[in-house]
Amino acid sequence: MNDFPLLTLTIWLPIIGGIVVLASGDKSPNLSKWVALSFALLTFLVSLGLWIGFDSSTAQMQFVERSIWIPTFNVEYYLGVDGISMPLIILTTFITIFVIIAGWEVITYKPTQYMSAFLIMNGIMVGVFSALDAILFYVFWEAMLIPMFIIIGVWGGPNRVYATIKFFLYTFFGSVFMLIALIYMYFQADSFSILDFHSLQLSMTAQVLIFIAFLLAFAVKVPMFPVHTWLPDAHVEAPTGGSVILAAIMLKIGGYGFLRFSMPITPDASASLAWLIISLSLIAIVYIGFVALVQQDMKKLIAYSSIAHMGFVTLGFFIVFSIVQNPEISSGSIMGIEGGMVQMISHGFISGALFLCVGVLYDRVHSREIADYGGVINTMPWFGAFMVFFAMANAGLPGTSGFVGEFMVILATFRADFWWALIAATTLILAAAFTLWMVKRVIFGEVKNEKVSVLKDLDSRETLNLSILAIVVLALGVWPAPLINVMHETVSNLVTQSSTCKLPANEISNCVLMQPKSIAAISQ
Amino acid sequence: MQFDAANLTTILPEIAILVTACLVLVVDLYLKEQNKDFNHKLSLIGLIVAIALTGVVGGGERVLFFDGNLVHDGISDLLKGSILVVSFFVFIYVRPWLKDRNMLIGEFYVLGLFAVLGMLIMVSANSFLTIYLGLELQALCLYALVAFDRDSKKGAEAAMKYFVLGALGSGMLLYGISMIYGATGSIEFGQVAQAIAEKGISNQVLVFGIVFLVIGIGFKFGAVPFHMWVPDIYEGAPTPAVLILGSAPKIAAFALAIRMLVDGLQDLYSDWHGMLLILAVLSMGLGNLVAIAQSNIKRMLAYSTISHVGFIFLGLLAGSSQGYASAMFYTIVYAVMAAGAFGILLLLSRKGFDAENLEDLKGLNDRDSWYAAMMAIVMFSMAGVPPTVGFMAKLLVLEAVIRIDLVWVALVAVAFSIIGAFYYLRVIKFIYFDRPMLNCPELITTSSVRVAMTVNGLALLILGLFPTALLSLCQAAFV
Amino acid sequence: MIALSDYLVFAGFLFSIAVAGIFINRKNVILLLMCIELMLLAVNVNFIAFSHFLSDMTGQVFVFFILTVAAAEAAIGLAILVVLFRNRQTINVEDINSLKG
Amino acid sequence: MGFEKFLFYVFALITLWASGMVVTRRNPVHAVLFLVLAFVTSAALWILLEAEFLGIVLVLVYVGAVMVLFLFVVMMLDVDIATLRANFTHYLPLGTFVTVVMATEIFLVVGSANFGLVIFPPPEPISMAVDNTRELGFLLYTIYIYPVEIASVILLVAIIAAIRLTLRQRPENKYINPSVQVRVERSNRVRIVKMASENFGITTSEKDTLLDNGVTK
Amino acid sequence: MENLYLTIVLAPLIGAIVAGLFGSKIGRRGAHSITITGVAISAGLSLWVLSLFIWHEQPVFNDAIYTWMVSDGIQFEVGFLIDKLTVLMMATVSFVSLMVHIYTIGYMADDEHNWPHGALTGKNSYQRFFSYISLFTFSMLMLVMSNNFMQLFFGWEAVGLVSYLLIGFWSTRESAIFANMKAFLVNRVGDFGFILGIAAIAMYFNSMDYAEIFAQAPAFAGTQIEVFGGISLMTLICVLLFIGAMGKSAQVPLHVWLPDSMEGPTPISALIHAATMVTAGVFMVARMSPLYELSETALSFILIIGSTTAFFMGLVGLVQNDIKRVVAYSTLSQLGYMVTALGASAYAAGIFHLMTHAFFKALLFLAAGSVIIALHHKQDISQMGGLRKYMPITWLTALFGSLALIGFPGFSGFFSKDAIIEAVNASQIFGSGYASVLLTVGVFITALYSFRMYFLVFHGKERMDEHTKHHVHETPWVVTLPLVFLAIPSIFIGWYAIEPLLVNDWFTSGNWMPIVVFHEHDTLHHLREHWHGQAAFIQHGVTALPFLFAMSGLVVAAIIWWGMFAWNPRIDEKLQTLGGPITRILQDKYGFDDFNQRIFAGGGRDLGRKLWVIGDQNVIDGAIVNGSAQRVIQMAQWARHLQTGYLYHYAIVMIVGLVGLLTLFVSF
Repeated sequence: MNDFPLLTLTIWLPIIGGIVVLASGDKSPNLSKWVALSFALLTFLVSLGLWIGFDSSTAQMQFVERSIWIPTFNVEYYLGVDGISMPLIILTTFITIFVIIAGWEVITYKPTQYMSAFLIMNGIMVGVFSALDAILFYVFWEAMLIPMFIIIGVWGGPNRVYATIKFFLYTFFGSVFMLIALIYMYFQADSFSILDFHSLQLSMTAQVLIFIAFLLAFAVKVPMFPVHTWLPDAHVEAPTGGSVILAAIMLKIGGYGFLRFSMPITPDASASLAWLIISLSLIAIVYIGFVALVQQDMKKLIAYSSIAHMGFVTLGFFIVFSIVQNPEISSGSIMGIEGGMVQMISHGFISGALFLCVGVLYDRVHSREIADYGGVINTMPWFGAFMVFFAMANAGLPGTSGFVGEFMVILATFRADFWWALIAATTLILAAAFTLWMVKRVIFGEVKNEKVSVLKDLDSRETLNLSILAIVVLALGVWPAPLINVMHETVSNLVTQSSTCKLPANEISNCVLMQPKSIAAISQ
Repeated sequence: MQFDAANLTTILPEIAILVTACLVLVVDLYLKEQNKDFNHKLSLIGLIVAIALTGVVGGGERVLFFDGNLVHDGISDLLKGSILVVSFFVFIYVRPWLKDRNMLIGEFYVLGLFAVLGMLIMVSANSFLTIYLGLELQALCLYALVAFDRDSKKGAEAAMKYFVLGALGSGMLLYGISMIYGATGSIEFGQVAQAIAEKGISNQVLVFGIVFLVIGIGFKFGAVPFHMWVPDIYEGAPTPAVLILGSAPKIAAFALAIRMLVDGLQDLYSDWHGMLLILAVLSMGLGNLVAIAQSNIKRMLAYSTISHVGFIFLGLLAGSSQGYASAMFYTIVYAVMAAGAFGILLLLSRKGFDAENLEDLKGLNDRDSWYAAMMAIVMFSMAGVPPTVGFMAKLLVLEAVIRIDLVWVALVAVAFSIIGAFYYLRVIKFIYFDRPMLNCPELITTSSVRVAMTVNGLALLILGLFPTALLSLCQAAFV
Repeated sequence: MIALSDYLVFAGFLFSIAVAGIFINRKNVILLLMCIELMLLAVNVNFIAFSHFLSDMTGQVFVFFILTVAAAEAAIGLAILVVLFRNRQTINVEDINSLKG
Repeated sequence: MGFEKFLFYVFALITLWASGMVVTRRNPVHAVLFLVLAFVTSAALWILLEAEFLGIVLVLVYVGAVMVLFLFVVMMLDVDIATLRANFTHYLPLGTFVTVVMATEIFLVVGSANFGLVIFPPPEPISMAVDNTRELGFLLYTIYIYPVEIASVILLVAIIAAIRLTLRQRPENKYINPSVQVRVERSNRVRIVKMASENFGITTSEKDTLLDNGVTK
Repeated sequence: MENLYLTIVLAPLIGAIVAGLFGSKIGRRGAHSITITGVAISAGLSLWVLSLFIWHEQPVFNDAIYTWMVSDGIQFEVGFLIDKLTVLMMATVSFVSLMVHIYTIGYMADDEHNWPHGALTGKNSYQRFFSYISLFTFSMLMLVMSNNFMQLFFGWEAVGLVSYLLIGFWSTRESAIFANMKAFLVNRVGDFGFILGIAAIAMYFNSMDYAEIFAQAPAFAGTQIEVFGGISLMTLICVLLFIGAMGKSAQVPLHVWLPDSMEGPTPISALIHAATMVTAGVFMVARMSPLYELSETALSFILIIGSTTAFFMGLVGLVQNDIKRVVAYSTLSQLGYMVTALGASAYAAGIFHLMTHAFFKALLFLAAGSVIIALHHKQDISQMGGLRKYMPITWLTALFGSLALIGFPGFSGFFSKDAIIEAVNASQIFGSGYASVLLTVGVFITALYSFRMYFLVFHGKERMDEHTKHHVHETPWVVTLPLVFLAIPSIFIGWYAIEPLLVNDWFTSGNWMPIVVFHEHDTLHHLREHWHGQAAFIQHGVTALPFLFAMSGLVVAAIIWWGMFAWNPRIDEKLQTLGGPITRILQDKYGFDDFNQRIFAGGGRDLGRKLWVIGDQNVIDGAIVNGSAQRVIQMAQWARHLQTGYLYHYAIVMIVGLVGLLTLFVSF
């Protein structure tokens, strides 16, 4: 199985599809829509092969493909997945299907370009998750901006230009410094392979600088507290599909970056700066929670809630360091990271679904203002049901996937510090508050205006979309074990890496993490 | 002493161009208005022949010809090839524009071809004399081309400025050459290098001379503070002229730098390294900054040129063969990008109307989505966004400077490239996000142009995905 | 005896004067051209002096070519000047600033 | 101080003075004339340096051709001196400063420290047998053949460019085109039409034919 | 047995899913029949299991159904722990639920009238309602049958969700959808503490499983942790968990949601907000008795909170005129009684009262509901009266209910409440004195407001308008039957249950003790030692203080709202004006609601707005992001002026550059 270039296929199939669709032009949009959809489905099926063929008993990279790309700097075309990236890849291919379907009738201006943009996007994002060569990763990482930039800019709302340029520059700003860091490490490791970076000895200063460079890149993507302002704008202006991809996958790429780069490559720096990340995450949870409370625009509200939820992700990741530094705590680090991962996956589905819901309303009324709605459930009972369901999932109701991640992260955080856990747990109240208040104003109540009174309930296409997502959210909430098992080995290995001191011999004295010897204790 | 025919075989491409030029010059007299197209065809054929000949005579060891006035090595082969290819595309692009304004006359092609000839000479020059003559040949043609549209006020003004400043620049260059000559007693790079090596460490006079040389180089490249001509000329000159002088001559300028600084004065690296550093930082900064404030796209591209020059210098000042190779890669790539960008502008122009302002790009996606895509690729490539080759080029030069531990320079560079990304994005904004202005006519374009533009645009993509071929050529040139 | 330095200093001053000319002349383009000619003259003096003292003809050869080129340059320069004048009825440098910013 | 040295100083000073005049005169004609003076004196200096050929060439080619061209242009574009009244005091401080700095720097570099008689002793005067011109020519047509070719191209370009830029037929002023005159034919000039005789009751067909013959009633 | 228990849980769920998703297809009949079957199955099975435990020494079942996930060595499972405590709850829950299901058929029969014209939500509301209450039954069973904290929390929140849906059932009523959001949020405040408690447990016990945790608990008795400047671990855990219970069981100050929750249809007020869900907290604490026994601080905390709730909420009941709110406040106060019992370590008594209360309070609610139906959804008791002769069954059952509530000797409430009061009197821990006083006086209050309502509703002359009076009649059998079925246990269950539950250590015997009471906390020993049968208990009861209070309350109520009311119908208002400030305090419920509205809701929104406008818009975006962009553009605008267009300037720049480079690099 592993000799078959499954990853390459998963990456390039949609891209080729996108080009095909693009080439087909707007002459017969319907045909090209079907082509696009079939490519998306095909990609998803192919990516399922990853899940099937995946061996969850090892932390090794799997489905590895490795061939020289640019010999002079031995940059390689080096792909592979482990328990962290594989679920994210499947999430990507899965979500793309709904995006394609969601844009089916809604997009009238150059639909084929729309579809192909998303297909190409799909491939690129899979590439980001599966690249094991730093340059390859960076290429995908940046290339991702192009289609998104176009999508928001062309099919976006009235203020789209500002939003999309802001989005592009923000992210570009973050990532260029990462590039410098990567090149720097290339001279240390004499290779761009990420795995070689992992086993690289770096002095504390170097680590800190590299960590900051990474932080800039990933924090913007996640987005973390002070650099989050691009997200609401981008979300509000983006077309439904764009918002879905943004929330469901793009943000995850930031989190993924932390796991793949920051933590294993610069463990000591991460350990000594964990307080920063953790406090930023906590700020994100509370601050953003309050900000979300007062949003007048549904998409903005959901966008802010995404930021808060991603705060949980980063919290879960970096709590590791304060746990492993504390000898009398036996375990918890793994749970933190796994919680973060689950949170990412589930948030992918939930926020995606919520944006689809908003899209459903927007397509009918062409307004995202909460004030323009009210009593929607009277005319769209089924839609109302879905909306309430996903809202509850967003508020982290047990039984939905939204609960699992938060639960694990809070449990893990408590081990690190009571007060952190206390602050983190406020999300139970805040998330419920802003979500339900929106539901109350939009879904419940008496029919607000005649626009609402003439609304049509979901058509079959939308129903299909939402119900599939609902099933997934429910399934993950009722039985997350499969997901956890897939990533378990990888995560424990990651914990080992990121809790092992990588300082050179001369600095080993001031190293807060454990010496390479006594690892066994942690990763059981 | 007897004359060796091998001398002539090496310069076959030059000869081909020369012959073509003369042919065009003569044939043009006997052509009626309606079939002036023949000039066009003839020049293209000449270029193709030249390209072919470059391939034929190319390769092999580094050999001197004409008693050391001319060198034939990897650098010359590669640069000649790229100059010719770029010019080939350029000539294809300019045709419709000239046709619309029935300027499809012999002189244009003659001057263009002579300019190419000048670049070829520079590329393979091995003595200050040859390189200076090549430079002047190219420069004179370009002066004339800028003023080619005799009735355009802006054209005349641009030509005037270009000429005066150009003459000033070459005057300084000459002064520097004279100093080097005085200090080393020779004008042939090899002997100069030898003399310096014997003299040992750099002495005052040499550095003094180098300053002037660097100024000459800086001027040809258009590096700050010797950039002042660039924006005005780009804006004022007729777009075809800009296309010609904005693309290939950068390669020639690169040759100028390599020949003089590396072939001749490599030992004084420690001296000119600093000068280039200053020019590089200034160029990246000012170029990117001022480009933001432009509404005239030709002018904007002029400033973007300046910023790119900064990046090219980064590669040069690394001083390693690695760095030179990356700079070379960057230069060639830049020439291709520039050709594409101005080519699109030519497309958008029509009789009595030149596409000059960003607004003229509005809704290009609606007018012709294919050209829009190509322009988008060019812009992203200029901004250095993967997977386009622009990113690879930037990556290489950054790699080169970080290799010599100038991390701060790399940081400055990327910081400015963020600023730079903004105005490239703005162009794409006009292409994709805006709807075309009312009553803007269909694009009139020929199949040949479409093919050329497609090749041009996709090349940026392909080179970005598979840079190895070109890159290894560049590196082979500097072993 | 006349030292090489004397010639070079002379040339240097000539060069400086030319530069100064470019500086202080805000009016007439033709004068700019003349300054450039002066500059080239200075360069030529340099070359010839060097070639004399190095007793090496190369310098003179170089000068020969400089003269050629300078002549050609002058021709083209003046041609451009003529075009300019035809278009704008002036060669006043201060009037020629429609391209800026 | 020897006679040579005296000559050197005389000519050098004249040259500098003349060039100073060139850059300060407002009247272009005067400027050109001063430039000519500068060229002539420096030609003399070159001859001091045993570069007779170049000295002569400078006078003949430059003074004889280029400067005349300058004069011609100056005259042609009848620039009225009035508008060229200068107020060049504005940039004078900066200008002088920069120039002085540059001059001193050049002086410091090319001064006798680097190029004094110690380092560069004056070469043996060349014997009368050696012909500067012949040597030059020899070099040009052997070692420097390639540059010579390039130079020729440059001159060609100069010609083409100059013509292209300046030569233009104005539509407004009429001029005779001999080739057209020669190629004229009889048919272009006279046309003979058949006139029908005066008779009434013409058939329509005849009328047609008449009309065909261009007769108008 | 596992499958049996699974059936008990899943039967209602299936019913809920079918009725919920395919309600429109199967229609009303289909919906209620399938759900009722489902609940009936689980009710029957639960009763059967109960009987097994009573008479056949059924072994305790404690096993996992499936592994939810394993992370960091902690097993998160879904499983059941079936012991005496659980079966009791199961039986109560499923039985009451069954009754409510049946009752609902009648109550929701004409639900269309509650919806605005053309609202699609009203179309299948009947089926939806059934699906909700079945779903609730499922969640509640999951809660009580869970054998680990994760699942407990699941049920905990699931019932919260259903209650949210049901309170806001009539989603077009502004008050309803306000109330349900309020309920959910206030509950979330409780869960906030609850989840932290769970986290603490996970940290120190590395397990979620009750059995393991209880086994390890004593080892941690002495553990101190440095939160709040040093506090016993057990106290922290117990208090945090109890905060959750405060939310669920509506204890001061988290009680504010319960009265508003009366916006929901009456059946669910009976089922969720009286009988079952609100008692989840009580059950939880009883379940965690092995932990609570380890922390007296926590117990005192519980004691004080509980007694406060019991007394002061009862007072508020006096001034309410909405029939359902009166019952709601009595529920609050009764919950207070239960919680106080827990605080006094009389867990058994608490559970006992929980059970009896479930029956008679459900009965009262349903009776109220029946009245409401009869009066076409009028709920103001000042507009009722004299219904005795119109609806005899309702009247009688309501009377029994009220007697049980005030603890009239022989009625079930009497046994449980007296047991509690005695236990509290016997308790020695901090706050017990305060508690016993409040509880005893509380008895008087209870009697007062219950019978105020009773007399105003069923006696006196009819005060409703003619139209209504004309139509008023006894409700159909589907309504009255449940009343009867609930009345029976309300009367007798106490008599039968007290002996096994409190005296014969049903809970605290056997190798697996559902409830653990340390000897020094055993406040029921007095009762046990002096036990001579129910009759003797009653005898002893009628001589005790509580009885006197109850009777006096009853009498006073009769005098005022029956006697005096006859000649002056406005007596009620008079008294309330007489009360003056006290009445006002009571009427605005001690100002809790205003406080929350102003401080938490309002304050939260203001804070959010400030953070958004100042933090996000002005500082981050305005100053930093767009600000820097502005700077750059300004610089660009300035820099472009360097390009003056004058040739000589260009030349100057070049030459200055030349000189600059010379001076920099040439060493003179």
